[in-house]
Amino acid sequence: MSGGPHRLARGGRIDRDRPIRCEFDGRPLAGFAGDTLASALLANGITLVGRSFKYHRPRGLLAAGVEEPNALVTVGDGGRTTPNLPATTVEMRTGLRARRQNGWPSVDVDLGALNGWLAPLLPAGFYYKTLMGPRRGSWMWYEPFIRRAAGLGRAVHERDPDRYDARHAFTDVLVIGAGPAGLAAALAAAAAGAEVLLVEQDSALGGSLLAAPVTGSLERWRSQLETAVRSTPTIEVLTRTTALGAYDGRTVALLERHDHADPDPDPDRGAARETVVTLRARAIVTATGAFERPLLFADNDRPGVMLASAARTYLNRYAIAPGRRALVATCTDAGWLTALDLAAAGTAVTVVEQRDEIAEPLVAAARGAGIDVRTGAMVTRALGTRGVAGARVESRASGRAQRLDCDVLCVSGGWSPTLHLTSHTGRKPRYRPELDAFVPEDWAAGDFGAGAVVGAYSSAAAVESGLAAGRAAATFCGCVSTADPPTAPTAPAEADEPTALAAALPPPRRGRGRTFVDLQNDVTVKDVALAHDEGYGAVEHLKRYTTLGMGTDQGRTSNVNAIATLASLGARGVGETGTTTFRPPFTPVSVGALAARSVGRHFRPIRRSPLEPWHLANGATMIEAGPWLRPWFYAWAGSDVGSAYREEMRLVRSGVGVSDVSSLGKIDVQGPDAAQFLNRVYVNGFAKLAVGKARYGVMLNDDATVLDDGTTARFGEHRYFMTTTTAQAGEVMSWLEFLLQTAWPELRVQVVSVTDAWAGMSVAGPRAREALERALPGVDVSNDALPHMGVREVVLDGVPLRVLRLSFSGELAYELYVPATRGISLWEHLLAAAAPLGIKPYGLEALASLRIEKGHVAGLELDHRNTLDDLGLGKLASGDKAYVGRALRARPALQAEDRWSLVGLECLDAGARLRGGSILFASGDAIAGHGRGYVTSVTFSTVLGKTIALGLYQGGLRHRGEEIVCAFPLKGETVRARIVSPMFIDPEGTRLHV
Amino acid sequence: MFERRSPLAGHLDAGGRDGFDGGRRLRLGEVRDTSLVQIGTWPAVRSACAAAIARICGCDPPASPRVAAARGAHRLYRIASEELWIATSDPRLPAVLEREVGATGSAVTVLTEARVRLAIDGNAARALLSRLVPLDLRDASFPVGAFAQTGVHHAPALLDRIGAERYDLYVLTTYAGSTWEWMLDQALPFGYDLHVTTAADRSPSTTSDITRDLQ
Amino acid sequence: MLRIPCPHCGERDYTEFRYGGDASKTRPAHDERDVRAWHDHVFVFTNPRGPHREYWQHVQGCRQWLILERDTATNAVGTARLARDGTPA
Amino acid sequence: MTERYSALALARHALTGARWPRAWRRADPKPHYDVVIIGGGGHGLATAYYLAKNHRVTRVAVLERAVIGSGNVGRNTTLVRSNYLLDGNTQFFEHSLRLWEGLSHELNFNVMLSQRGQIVLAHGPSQLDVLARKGNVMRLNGIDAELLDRGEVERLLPYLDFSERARFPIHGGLLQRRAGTVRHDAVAWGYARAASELGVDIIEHCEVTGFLREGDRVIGVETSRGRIGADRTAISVAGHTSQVAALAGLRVPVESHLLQAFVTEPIKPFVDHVISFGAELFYISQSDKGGLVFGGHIDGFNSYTQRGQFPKVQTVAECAVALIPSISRLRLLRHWAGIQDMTPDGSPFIGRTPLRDLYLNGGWCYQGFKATPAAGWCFAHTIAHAEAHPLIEHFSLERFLDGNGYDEYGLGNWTYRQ
Repeated sequence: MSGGPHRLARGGRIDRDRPIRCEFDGRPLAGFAGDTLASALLANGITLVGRSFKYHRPRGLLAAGVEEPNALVTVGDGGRTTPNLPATTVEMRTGLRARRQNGWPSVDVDLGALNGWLAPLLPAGFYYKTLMGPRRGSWMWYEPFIRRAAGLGRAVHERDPDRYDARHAFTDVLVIGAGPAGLAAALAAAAAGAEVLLVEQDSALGGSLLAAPVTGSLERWRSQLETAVRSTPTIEVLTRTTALGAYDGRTVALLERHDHADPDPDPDRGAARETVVTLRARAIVTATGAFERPLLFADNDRPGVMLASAARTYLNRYAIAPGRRALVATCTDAGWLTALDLAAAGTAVTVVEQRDEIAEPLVAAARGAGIDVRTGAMVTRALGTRGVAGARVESRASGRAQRLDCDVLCVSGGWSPTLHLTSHTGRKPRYRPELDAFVPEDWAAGDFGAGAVVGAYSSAAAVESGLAAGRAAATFCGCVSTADPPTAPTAPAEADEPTALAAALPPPRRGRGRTFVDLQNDVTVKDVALAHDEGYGAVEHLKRYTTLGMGTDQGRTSNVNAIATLASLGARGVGETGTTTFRPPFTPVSVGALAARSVGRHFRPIRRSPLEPWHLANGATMIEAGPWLRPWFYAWAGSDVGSAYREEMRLVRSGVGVSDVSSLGKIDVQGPDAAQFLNRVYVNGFAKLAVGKARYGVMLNDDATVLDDGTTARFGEHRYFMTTTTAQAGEVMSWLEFLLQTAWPELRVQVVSVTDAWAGMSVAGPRAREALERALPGVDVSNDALPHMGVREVVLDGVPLRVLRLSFSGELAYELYVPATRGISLWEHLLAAAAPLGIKPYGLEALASLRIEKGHVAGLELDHRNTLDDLGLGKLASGDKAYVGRALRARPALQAEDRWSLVGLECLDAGARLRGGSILFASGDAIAGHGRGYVTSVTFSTVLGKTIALGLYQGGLRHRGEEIVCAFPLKGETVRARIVSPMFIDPEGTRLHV
Repeated sequence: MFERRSPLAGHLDAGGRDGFDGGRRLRLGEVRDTSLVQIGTWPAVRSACAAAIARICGCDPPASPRVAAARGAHRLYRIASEELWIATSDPRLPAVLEREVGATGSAVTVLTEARVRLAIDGNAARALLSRLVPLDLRDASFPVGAFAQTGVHHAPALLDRIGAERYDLYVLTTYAGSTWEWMLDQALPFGYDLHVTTAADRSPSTTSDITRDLQ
Repeated sequence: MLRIPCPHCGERDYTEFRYGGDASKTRPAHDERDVRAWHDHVFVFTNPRGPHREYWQHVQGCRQWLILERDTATNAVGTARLARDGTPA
Repeated sequence: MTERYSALALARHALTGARWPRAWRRADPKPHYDVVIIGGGGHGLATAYYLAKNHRVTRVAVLERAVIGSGNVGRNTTLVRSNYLLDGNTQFFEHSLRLWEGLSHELNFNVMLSQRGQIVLAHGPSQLDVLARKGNVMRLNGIDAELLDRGEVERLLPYLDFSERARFPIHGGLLQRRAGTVRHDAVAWGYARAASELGVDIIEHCEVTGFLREGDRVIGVETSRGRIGADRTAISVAGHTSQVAALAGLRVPVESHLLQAFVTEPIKPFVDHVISFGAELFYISQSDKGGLVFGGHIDGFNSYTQRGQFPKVQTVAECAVALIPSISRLRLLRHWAGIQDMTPDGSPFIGRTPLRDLYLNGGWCYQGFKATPAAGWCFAHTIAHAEAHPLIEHFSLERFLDGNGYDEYGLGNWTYRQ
């Protein structure tokens, strides 16, 4: 089996013993292991690989690597559909299914090509000048057409079944790129005693050397280098691994691809498709090489126009004759190397060389190989439409033009060092005329460059710079070389390729045909000229106005040609014109790989109460509360929250219920100065809190808004137990530590979060004491022994138990705290012991409703906008004790009489629905604007038999008794309500003291 | 009346799983008999505190913030300049420390119930951990005996390398279930067995030489 | 990746820390009542483009608040010290 | 003389091959202007345009250090909306949205306002109450808003994660149909072209190095291209507000932070709305070119580097997949960062300064782009009348001193947590 009609009988790096069949556009496609989809297509004579973005012109393969702008395909089906993959980066493998995109009805017959005829009407940025009329908003009519026409491939809305992993890594020296420079750098760094990580995006090591004939001495040298690297234990080699981006702290994000063997890895067996590695290196050697640039001439986008280096790669690496009759248009020696290899493979070759003077040996070799050499000449136009059939060649001296036939037109316009990674970290590159290229500048400490990226183009020079960079990197890591000075296998004479080049000549301004600068986005020289005429001449403007360089190839083959074109139009040279900033990632990366395992239920961790297993086993419906899952309501009380919470409320008001309060923040505060510390952070006094007592307290931020509230109990001379709200637990903890460590380091206080140490449960209701007496015989919980706000520490069966007589619900209530792992056992014991009293669990909805009846602030009342006074708690901060937030609390606007402050609301329209988020108006106000306040929390009061709410209202309780309007225009509702005290039940607190 | 129930009860019954190469390169478990105490002190009482600890635990509080000190059933960690953790398999120790060290005027907080101690063993242990924590786990920077406080999937944790391929990971009790599921998901490619183990089984290796290296 | 040299735990990813803002300002005395003093402390910043002294807490590590020297123009990280040891001169 | 844009004009140029004129004049600094505006971003150019258009102040110069539109107007996620809660914000951003609605015609430059609708999601009952309050306020101010329950969200956006796997189940959302996106670069260019047409000098590569003072009065600026006198000087350099204000000896309640933005490869229409996640700060839309555009939370520490931290990239990707699982397969093409003024209450400063004849517009936090037309409109009025426009009175520099902080989202007094 041949693996395609254009496949040469021998040679190449493909494994002819492993033929591979895949599916392309629904038809079988034959190739070998080691092929890319692109090489397989070329081997099978499929040269029309895509349609261009805007004009839908037929396009072929320009390149053989990641810089390919044309050959974008869609791979896979269903949830695995992946659009826009360059065929040059897709490895051949069994089971691969790929198809061309952006053509309708097909890429071969594409009606979109009609755009070509309209081209004069659609210059760069045409949409800024039209599609505005006839009236305002007309764009909404045009946009759908534009959107459908734009976009490359089509994505699906099915869930991606694949698994992606992420890991962290550390190394001494990271070497990016395994060309001659990178291989040498790795060897040198390792020899100097450094641990080395060598990453290469390709499947093989060698970089540019992989394009050399497999029979030549260059290949023997390459394999020596590879062997040396592979056999060095301190060098870790990662192939099929792309350095996506360079970040601060010499951190580089890597992407490992695992799907080269199996396109459908099995996620259920832990097989990942890709892995993102966050690598921190002590030193980095960037050896990323350079990309070849095409030449600018009319119709330079025809299928068959190919980078000379790509042609050489297809020929030598994949054993494919890219054509029968090749024309090599060049201004660099590199073009000649391709010409020689093509000739050696039996292709008829003509070299069209822009320069007049060429190194004699090259010319001699070419003539010797029977190559037709035309120096001082240039291609001005490619001929043929669906494939190149020839070229118009013009003598620079005489201007005489003639047609030369060819079926492949290789172009070599110079090199662009791959400086993406260095510019990620903010290095501005400098233009070097002798190289006609932008080269990275001002390397930071620990950053080194080697090879073509710093202008060392020949393999021998690359190795030299690699050795130097590797050594320097190791030294930077503090490695002192014990071994002999590092060496690499000596390069063959052949390695010292001639690398002379001249700046490619600017494109002709006149003449037929379109000259493309950016093939993927269909940006022509005319477009660049237009942008320049209109004042969008700065590179950043050019990019944004013409979309040049903004394609999926990020303008790898167009960037410098565009700048040169710009320079040829204006006064400024290429250097002054400057280049745009490259942004990460170097090549596109799947969003799934970046998300890795943090998907689905693992998006964020779940914080679980020690009692959760019981809740789940006993009919609780859970609800998210920040990171926590908390019982919302229980099945015993009803099947939906609306009915269940009322049952649970009735139970607590009439009998006894128990609820899980384990998620409350708990902080152990100890130390000789603990009392003084608490006295500073709480607005109210804590200096005189007696042992065995608890006190409600409020903390402010420095700007006097309320940070949090909670109770703190004193269990010993220097020992306090602070509770915070669930939501603010972390904030409060960090805030206390901040004050202790930055503001008051002299205070001897230790704060430790013990939120996780204790399971907490609140036993509430008129029969709460009976429940405890039954459950905890021998613990005196009588009103005398344990009055309201009294606390006890007891030990039962060797287990510490904290009993705090606190009430959130307004009923007689106790909070019990028991070591977390004993929580369920106490909870179950409580329910069993107090069963005769009808005790049952109640959930978050009832908890929140009970506190509304009692007028306790929480949740939406405690955002960072409200002050102590807004919440009706101003009296807590009596006396002139200093506390955090005191000074800024005095600001006039915070003391204004008409601030929105806490009120209770009673719904006056029976049966009407009063909703949270309603806007409040005085009766008689026009129902418009921002009103005088809003509703924060609503519930149905089982005690009062009506809907009640808490809210903030302009002037607050000074309007007690007034009837107001609650507007909810989103549902077209208005409800009448009366302003009352937020303490709907038992304002005197008699129930608390029974 | 109060029997204990680990937050991971049930999680370990699932049994192990094979990795995609068919093997099981990890042994993951929970250590259920560890007591944990945090001690905080102040300059004035620092030495009295240290003396009490030395008397009770049989070894001086470690000065190094990177290396645990081990003595018999106890492991001591310098978790902050004035703060220590003492992990032990001796259930009586917390009460003793509270009484004796508390008497020096230092702060003693029992955290036994606030942390769950996980055991991560096997030749893929480091590979697994490289997916869980952003730490340099190479021998040179994290040798046997080293420990580090860090984060696992948004929650704080303390990692202790007790052997070449053996690690302890202390995680917050309320995050334990979630962290455990997260860890098993990351461990899937390597394959794992599950077990409930004891502090005795986590017998510490000597750390003196490493201590010298790192200090 | 910003790497912060925690004086206690060693160099770590910034993701283990919690940012605490400008550390160059001295907090007014606890019993200071002057609104302007607190206003400037809480609300006004030099916000330099260059060397910056800032608070970070190693929340996933030793929980210590640090004062870090960092250049906001380059993100180059300098030295860090424990805040409890006071601000460097 | 600028040439009017139209399909006809395009056709004429196509046939005759005539060259298009510059969109805005190249101008050299004159010795003195009525108003000098520092900063050739969206806000500065809009201010210049409205000074000339609404107030007949045409001796105006816009000084830009680099090239116009090279700051945040070209780096943002292109969102425009007016779903604001607080009295003052609501009216200001609605005024802005109404100006957006007429902008292409006003400027004869297609800024491609796409009112595709924005949905803000709620993942729990109380979160939905917060959105309801905002939606009610919008309706009470004549702004469109619709409250959606889970089912209505699912009908509108069936591709969100409504499965059992969702960590934070979708509970409902708030929809503003008039919200959408704008082609951001076009805003700078369109204002520049229209302002230039009205006589405004747009001076690029002109960096301000100091202020000319006469006692407590500012009378012009020192620049890299010489002294330029001005009756009134306006700072509009969000991202570098502190640096420029410092040249005038002012310290302001601003810290500079990095906000990253992200775009995927272009694909055919995939997301037809602007969608905001409720569990964390994350939003997504699709550009007309086909790329999905993501935005998230600031990196969280002062920086001017214009490059983001990698963990933030991962966080944003996690949010994207949590919201729309099928995004997993799409490929991120580019991510970049802009320098953003952050203030202690998340609201901007726009108006007068302690120095006479010096005006300041900055501190826009996440809201600079959507505010562009109204900010220019009101700032121009303020400069022209030496008195704050009613819509921006509450955005004063001194507001914290008397306690009039303006915390739209209730996040507290930390620039880096807004």
